[in-house]
Amino acid sequence: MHLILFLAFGAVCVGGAVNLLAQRHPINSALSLIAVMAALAGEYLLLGAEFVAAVQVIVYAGAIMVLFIFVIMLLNAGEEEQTNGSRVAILLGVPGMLTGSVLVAWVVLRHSGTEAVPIGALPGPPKEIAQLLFHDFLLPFEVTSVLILIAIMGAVVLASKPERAEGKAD
Amino acid sequence: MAPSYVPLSYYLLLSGFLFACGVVGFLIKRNIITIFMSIELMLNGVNLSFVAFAAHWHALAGQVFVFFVMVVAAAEAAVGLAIIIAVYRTRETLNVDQVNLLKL
Amino acid sequence: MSTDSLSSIILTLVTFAPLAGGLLLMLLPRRDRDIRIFALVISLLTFVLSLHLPVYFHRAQAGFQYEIDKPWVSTPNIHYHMAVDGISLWLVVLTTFLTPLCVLISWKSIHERVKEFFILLLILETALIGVFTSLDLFLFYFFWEATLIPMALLIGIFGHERKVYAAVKFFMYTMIGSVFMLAAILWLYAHTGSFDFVVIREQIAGGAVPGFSAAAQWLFLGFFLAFAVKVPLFPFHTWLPDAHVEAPTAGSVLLAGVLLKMGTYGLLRFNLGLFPEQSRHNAWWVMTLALIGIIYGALVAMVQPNMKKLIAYSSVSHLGFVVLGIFSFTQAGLNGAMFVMLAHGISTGGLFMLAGILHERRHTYEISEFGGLANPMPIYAASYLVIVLASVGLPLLNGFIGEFLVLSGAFQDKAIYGILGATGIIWSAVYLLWMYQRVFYGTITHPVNNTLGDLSGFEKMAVWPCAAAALVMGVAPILWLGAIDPAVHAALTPFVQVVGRVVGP
Amino acid sequence: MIVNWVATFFPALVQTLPQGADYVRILPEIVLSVFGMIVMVLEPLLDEEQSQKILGLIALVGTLAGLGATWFMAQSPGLAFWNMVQVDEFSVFFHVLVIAIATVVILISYEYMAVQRIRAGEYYALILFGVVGMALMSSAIELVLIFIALEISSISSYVLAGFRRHEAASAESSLKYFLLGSFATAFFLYGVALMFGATGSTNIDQISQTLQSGPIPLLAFVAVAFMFVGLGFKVGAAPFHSWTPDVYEGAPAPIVGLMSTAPKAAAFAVLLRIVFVIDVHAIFYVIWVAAALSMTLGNISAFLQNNVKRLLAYSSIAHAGYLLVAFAAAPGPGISAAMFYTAAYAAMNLGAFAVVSHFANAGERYVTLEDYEGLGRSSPLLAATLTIFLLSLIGIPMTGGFFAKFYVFNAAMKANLIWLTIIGVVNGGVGAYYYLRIIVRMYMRESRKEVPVMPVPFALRLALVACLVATIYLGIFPNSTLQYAQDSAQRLVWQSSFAPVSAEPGTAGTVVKIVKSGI
Amino acid sequence: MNSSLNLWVIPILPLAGAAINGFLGKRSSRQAVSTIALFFSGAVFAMALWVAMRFWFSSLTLPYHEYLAHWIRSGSFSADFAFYLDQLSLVMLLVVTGVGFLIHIYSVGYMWEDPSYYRFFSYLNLFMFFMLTLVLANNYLVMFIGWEGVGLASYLLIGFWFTKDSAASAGKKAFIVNRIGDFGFLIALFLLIKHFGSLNFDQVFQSIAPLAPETAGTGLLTAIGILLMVGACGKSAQIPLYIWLPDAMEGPTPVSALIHAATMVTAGVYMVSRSHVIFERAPTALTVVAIIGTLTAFFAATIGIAQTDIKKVLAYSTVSQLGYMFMACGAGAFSAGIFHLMTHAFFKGLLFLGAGSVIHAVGGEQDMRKMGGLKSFIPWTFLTMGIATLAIAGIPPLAGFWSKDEILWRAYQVSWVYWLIGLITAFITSFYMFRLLYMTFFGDYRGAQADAHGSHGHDAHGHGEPHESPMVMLVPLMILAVLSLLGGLVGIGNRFEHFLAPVFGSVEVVEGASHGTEMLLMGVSVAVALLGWWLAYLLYYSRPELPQRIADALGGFYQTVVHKYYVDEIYAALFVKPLIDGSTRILWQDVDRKIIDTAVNDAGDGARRVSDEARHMQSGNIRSYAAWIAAGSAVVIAFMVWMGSR
Repeated sequence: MHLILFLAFGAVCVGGAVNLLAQRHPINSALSLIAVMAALAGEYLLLGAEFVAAVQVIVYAGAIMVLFIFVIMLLNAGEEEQTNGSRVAILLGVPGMLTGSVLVAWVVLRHSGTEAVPIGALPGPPKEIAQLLFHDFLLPFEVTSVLILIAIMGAVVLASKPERAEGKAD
Repeated sequence: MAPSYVPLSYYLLLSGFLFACGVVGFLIKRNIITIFMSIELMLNGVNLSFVAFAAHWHALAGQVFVFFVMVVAAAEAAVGLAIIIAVYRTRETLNVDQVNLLKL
Repeated sequence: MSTDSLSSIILTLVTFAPLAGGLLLMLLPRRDRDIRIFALVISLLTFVLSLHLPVYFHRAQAGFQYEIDKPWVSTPNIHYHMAVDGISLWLVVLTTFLTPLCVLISWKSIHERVKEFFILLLILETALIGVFTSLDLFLFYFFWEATLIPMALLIGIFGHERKVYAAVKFFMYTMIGSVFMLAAILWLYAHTGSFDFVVIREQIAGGAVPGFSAAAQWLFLGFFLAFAVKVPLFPFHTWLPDAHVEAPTAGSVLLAGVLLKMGTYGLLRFNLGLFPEQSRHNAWWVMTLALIGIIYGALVAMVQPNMKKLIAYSSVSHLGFVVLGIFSFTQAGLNGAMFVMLAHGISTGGLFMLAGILHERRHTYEISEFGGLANPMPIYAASYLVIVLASVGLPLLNGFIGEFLVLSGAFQDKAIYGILGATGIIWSAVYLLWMYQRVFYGTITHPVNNTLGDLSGFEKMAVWPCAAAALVMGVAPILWLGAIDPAVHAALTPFVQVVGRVVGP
Repeated sequence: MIVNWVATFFPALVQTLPQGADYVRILPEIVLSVFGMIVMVLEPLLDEEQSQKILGLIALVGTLAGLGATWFMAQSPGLAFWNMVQVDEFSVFFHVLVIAIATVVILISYEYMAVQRIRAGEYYALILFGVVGMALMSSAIELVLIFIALEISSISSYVLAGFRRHEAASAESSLKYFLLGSFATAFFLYGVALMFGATGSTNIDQISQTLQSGPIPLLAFVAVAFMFVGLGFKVGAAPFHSWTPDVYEGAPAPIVGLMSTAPKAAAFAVLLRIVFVIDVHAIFYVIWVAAALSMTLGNISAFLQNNVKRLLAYSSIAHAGYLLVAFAAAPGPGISAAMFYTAAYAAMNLGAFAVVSHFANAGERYVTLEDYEGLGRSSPLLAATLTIFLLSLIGIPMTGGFFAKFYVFNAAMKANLIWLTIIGVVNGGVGAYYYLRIIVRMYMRESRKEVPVMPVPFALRLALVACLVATIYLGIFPNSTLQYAQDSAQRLVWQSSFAPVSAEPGTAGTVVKIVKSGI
Repeated sequence: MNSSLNLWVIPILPLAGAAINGFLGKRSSRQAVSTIALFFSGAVFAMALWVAMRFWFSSLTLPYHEYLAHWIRSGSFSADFAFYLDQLSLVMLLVVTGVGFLIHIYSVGYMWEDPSYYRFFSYLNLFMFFMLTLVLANNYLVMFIGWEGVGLASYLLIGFWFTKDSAASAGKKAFIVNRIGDFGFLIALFLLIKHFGSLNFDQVFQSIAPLAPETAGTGLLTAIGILLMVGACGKSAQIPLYIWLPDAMEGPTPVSALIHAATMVTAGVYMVSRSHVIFERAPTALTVVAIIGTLTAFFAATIGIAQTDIKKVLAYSTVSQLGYMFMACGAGAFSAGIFHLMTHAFFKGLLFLGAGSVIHAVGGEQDMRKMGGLKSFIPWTFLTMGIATLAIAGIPPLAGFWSKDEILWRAYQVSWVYWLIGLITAFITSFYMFRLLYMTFFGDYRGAQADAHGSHGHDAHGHGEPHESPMVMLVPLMILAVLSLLGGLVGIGNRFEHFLAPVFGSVEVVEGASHGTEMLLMGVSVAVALLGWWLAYLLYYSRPELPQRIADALGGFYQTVVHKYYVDEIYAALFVKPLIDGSTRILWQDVDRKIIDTAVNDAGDGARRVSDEARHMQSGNIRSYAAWIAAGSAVVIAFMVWMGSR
């Protein structure tokens, strides 16, 4: 049962990821990314991480991807042009990436094998997560606020229209 | 819920695949926004690993890590998209191959 | 202050007096005259201070004197360790002797950025003295590298047409050469735990350095390369003509007079001192290179149309003598090598000054531009002749003593070295006298040369001490050899296996 | 105090609330964040003219307060926030370094802001917040926190790089930095995930203990590889260096000064912890190669560079290479050499960028070598200052750069990395060429273009003097700094829960042997 | 026991003169300059005479050593300023100071008009200093000071009229050729140091004296001897290094007389004689000396036949006469060599001074074809030169007869070949010397009435017709003429040989049987000399048209002789040109510039090219950068996996 669900969600994930690469219009890519994320949420559920799954859908698929689509719309991004700016990317990057992934896959398989080991009781009740988040990981949690502050400021600075303060440098 | 009978390595392979797709996307896509999406794909792949390992080790830290990754991803998205807008304003293009003023 | 307490800090004083002067000079307002006078005073003061060294030097004593040894950096174990022996003593004095002359010769010829010029000159002096006085390998390297910048700037800022090319070439060549020495120094430190020359030497001699036998050849080469570039030994010499031709007169004087000696001094002090075994093994090809340098340098000098280039190539030839003497491992050879260093410093320094004087008047070094100058400039011609003869190696002038001893030493080592080397005395006569003839004899071919003025007061003050020194060194070399001889003898003690050679003549 | 008071009355809370000491141990971060927020809040309240000066002053006060806070922090070493951060000499060293860099950068920016007409509020706030991240990186011992701190410093850098956003170059620089930075972060993160998978922990100490207890799982090797890729990117080591020149060229000059020093130093701090605490020996070979490659590639590429900023970018790659040489060397002298190097490099590079940013003028128009021609004559003091920094970068005696290089190569030689040392010293020799080109242009060429020379304002003067003093101080009296670095290195190695290093050939020796046998 | 002679004063005196004139002469009057010069050269002559007197009256025993000061000390080797006087050096001392003083006097008149009057006397005194150092040296190295120093003085004096290119070149040539000889000398010294540890005459000779003569061909002493001979060849203008001496005639005539005839050029002979201990034990070296001497004597004499420049004739004659001296040395008759050295100093000095007087008389003309019939214009010069010619031709009882005959006799004892060649040379000598005499003084005056050679300054008081020189020039001529007449008499009955016996060893007892032979040979040589005279009379006095016909008949051979066998040209083609061209083209242009420097610059360019390539990695494209990262990480991962799974 789990395996079937895993495979189903996994198929969506793989399909979505490949589709993201295959699609030439960014909107389509974004939509396939949303599919991937949704499917991943399913995988999280399978792994017993309900809370993560929920956040995945809300924050990731919801908020972040909406932002993406918003920007795509804002910039009125059209279809991708097939320029060849980088031969290196194809000649060096992709083979490199393939070798890397094959190696990692091999390591992963060697590390955990393919036996269907039950991976344990689901450890993800929100309460325990909260305990962790607000106690053990209190500092990172608080520091995140600085991160978000920076992000906000950055977004404001970079995306605001350049008419206000600086004017034209002459 | 009942214990999972899916091997850990399947999750890890899926996670690796997503990560690899992200890398490939970065390498072959021309649209900056799509490239950025590829990065998100990579992060998602990593997240899957975290959750899988968390389940494997019975350690919630992995799941907590995912939250932080999501926050970071959100922050990155905000800043990144702002940067993309800024680039679009100055260069009138989203094709990454044409953003190459600075070179050599 | 009593002489004893002065003796204990004299090296520090001598070394850093010019630097202090240079720093003070920075604060002085840009009034060229004041700056010149100040620089002269500082350099003279340094010279007077440095005279303390030979005056109170215990000549019969071979070891290091005026020693200061204070920890500077604890880890790595760097000491402020300075001392001189009969070998370095004279090189220090040579430096302090030449610098005031450099100031004098630059009195009129440098009229732009005067302040910078003299600051650089004084900094250079400190670095040069430091090279000769430091006994800590780190300190040595420190000063060694420190000479590069002021010299490169002197060439690059105050030089002639292709100054940038020359400055960069000089800098890069010596820089790259010296990094191998750095690697060797680091190896020694890693395996001995000390930068102290004396300590390392003892450890090596005592066989207490692990892995030394395997690395020794490389270490030898590491040091050798840095020094060979500096000497410069054939085929590492091509930076020299360029650097000399483009350098301002004072730069050339110090470059030929002192900087090149850093290389030979290093060979003598470090290659021979630390790696006697390897020095002996490698002597044959080093001496071959030296011989090539002697003959090749002379032949190429002979056909140079440019006076400064000619003198530069003659330096290649002369320094070949030094290396030949050093690697003969004979008392005479080493004494001679030391003496050639000093003599070459004086006479080639003088030649460069004289060339510079001519350049100031005619803005060219091309020999063909001159001819018949002995008539309008008799004093200049006479001074030039004295220096030329010193360089040619006429007995009773300084060049002869060193060359004779070197060749005698080389001959004792292997007859063929002495014989081939001795051809150098023919070549030097050929190229220098030919040049002298073309510049001073015959009728005047360029009318402008008729109007050239003879030596001015400052120029006399700069050139004549050189001529006088050349004469004194030729007549009374014993004043120098008295201190050199025991030091050289001590330097040769590791080679004591060949007893006959060492204690013999 | 308050905490104590709370503890008396609500004993149950003691367990859950952080102790007072915990706050002291992140005091600099707190102070900097507070000042960052003050700047941020004040910005809309002030008009353009005032804001630049006042906010700059506040930011300056903030960094100085941060330095003061560091002093307090240094007084109470130890763990805080449930093994999240650790205050020891090591982290104090980098705190001081990073905050001092920020101070100088703010001083440099003072003039730059006015000339470039950049909005001051966000700028200073971002610097302060970024410094929080960098400071945290050096004291964090938990991968989660390291990751967050890394992101803070990165994201603020991305934004700062794009601050001249009406300039296409600046936006592009920002974009490149951002995309590649995120890309590399993903690698780092994947490495963290794999490390978590291999050990079940994200705490560095725990990871190291787990790894020590048995044979190191293959997964950990891969994890370290991924983490190295991420950090290698941040420090600009070859082959992950490609972003540096482009980003440095486009970003505002003072920010380049910041980027090339502070986040790098912090990333090096993280790398030091990861390399030496999570001790997976094989990474030393990788570092060996990366070091050699960085030095060579950085130096070679810089040869023909005509843009000074870009030239300095390549130089920073080369310097990352020298630093990695120290990493490849044994822990003992290697760590302290690396720490000394970061400090010296910060002083001289920041100084160089201070001059560059002053000289660049409005819109950064004057950044090519041609513009520097004749600078020695038109502006002798500035040229002399730049010359000293460049000489230090070359590694000429009497400057910090000399001792930095010297220590690094000394460490390498101690670890018997003879070939790496030779590659290093040769690079040091060859690399002199391009710095020399600048000096040559300044002093040995006459100006061909009309390049305005502005008077040097007080703040910049202060910054230059600070850098100059630091550079020369490190060049003549390296002892105290090095001694401090050595102590902290000792501590770092001691606390890493395996046998003491310098006494026992166990760790250092084996590393050395492995590395030596392979190379 | 000798009281100190203060020999060091002897060289120092002329040095003082040189210094005073050199530094102050420019601002002094000619009178002051001449006073100084004459005072110092006179004083030194007086002192030499005083020393000789003391020896004569037995208040001085020879050899005499005097130590002055340290010079070079290196390890156990030392060479100090120390002086040595024995009969040999005493003879040299007297000759050098005596002839030197006379020539100083002569020069006052000869150089009076020269603008650089002071410089001339400064140089001349300097020469005296070095020559006396050479003569009085106690060791080879101090001798070498003098040896090189006279070379310097010669260089300066030959190039005295330096505005003339030929003079400057000749000076340089003299110095360089001398240096080539010195090269051999130096090597010999190195051998001495290496094997005997010293250069002191006493020590060296004491070590060598016990050694047996070496068998032919090999051996240390042979090598030393031959190398010393190389040095002597340079200084004393022997084959193959004689080429500088004829050119040296570019110098003022008193210089030719003093340096290039009477004193300096004989230094080689002196040195070889001084080293007789070595040569006596190295028969091969001795043979080499003899062969070189004989060949040079003959060879130079043949060139002398065809020369038309009066000084060139004398120059080749000098070379030839020096050959005689070496022939003597080679035959082991060192005292004969020295005897000839002395007499030659008299008559050749006289000849040169006479030639100078002639040149002076005809306003600087040196070509004999433009002279003739001068005996009535300058009778004193004619008279004195005539005596000298008789002396050099070997007409008894003049000086040359005795010394030359001694040499020929001693040569005959070694081998008749030497004797024969020597005899033929004597004939040629007699011929060209009388040729010179006839061409110059007999017949009609062929010179221009007013001459254009105003460049030398010594003829400024324009010439109506040839005129006699002033007394200041004639007196030295007369004194030398007297010496040429009578100087040979000291050799009668081997008295000269006996005088030098303490140096060279006792005179061999001459067997009675050979006494007749000696007389016979003497007669032959006198006959030959007269024959030469007759031939010269025939060709250049009674039948003056004959020489041209003979020259035409001989054609190419005559041309070869006129052009001195093209030796200069051959040297130029063989050595000078290849050396200069080779150095320019191969060493400098090819090796230095094209190979070494290009390699250096190419390394730099190569680095720049590589840099350019490396820069192109930096394409500006983000995807490429990502590719680098990806590929790099793949490598890192692969490596780590490999390491981990090992």
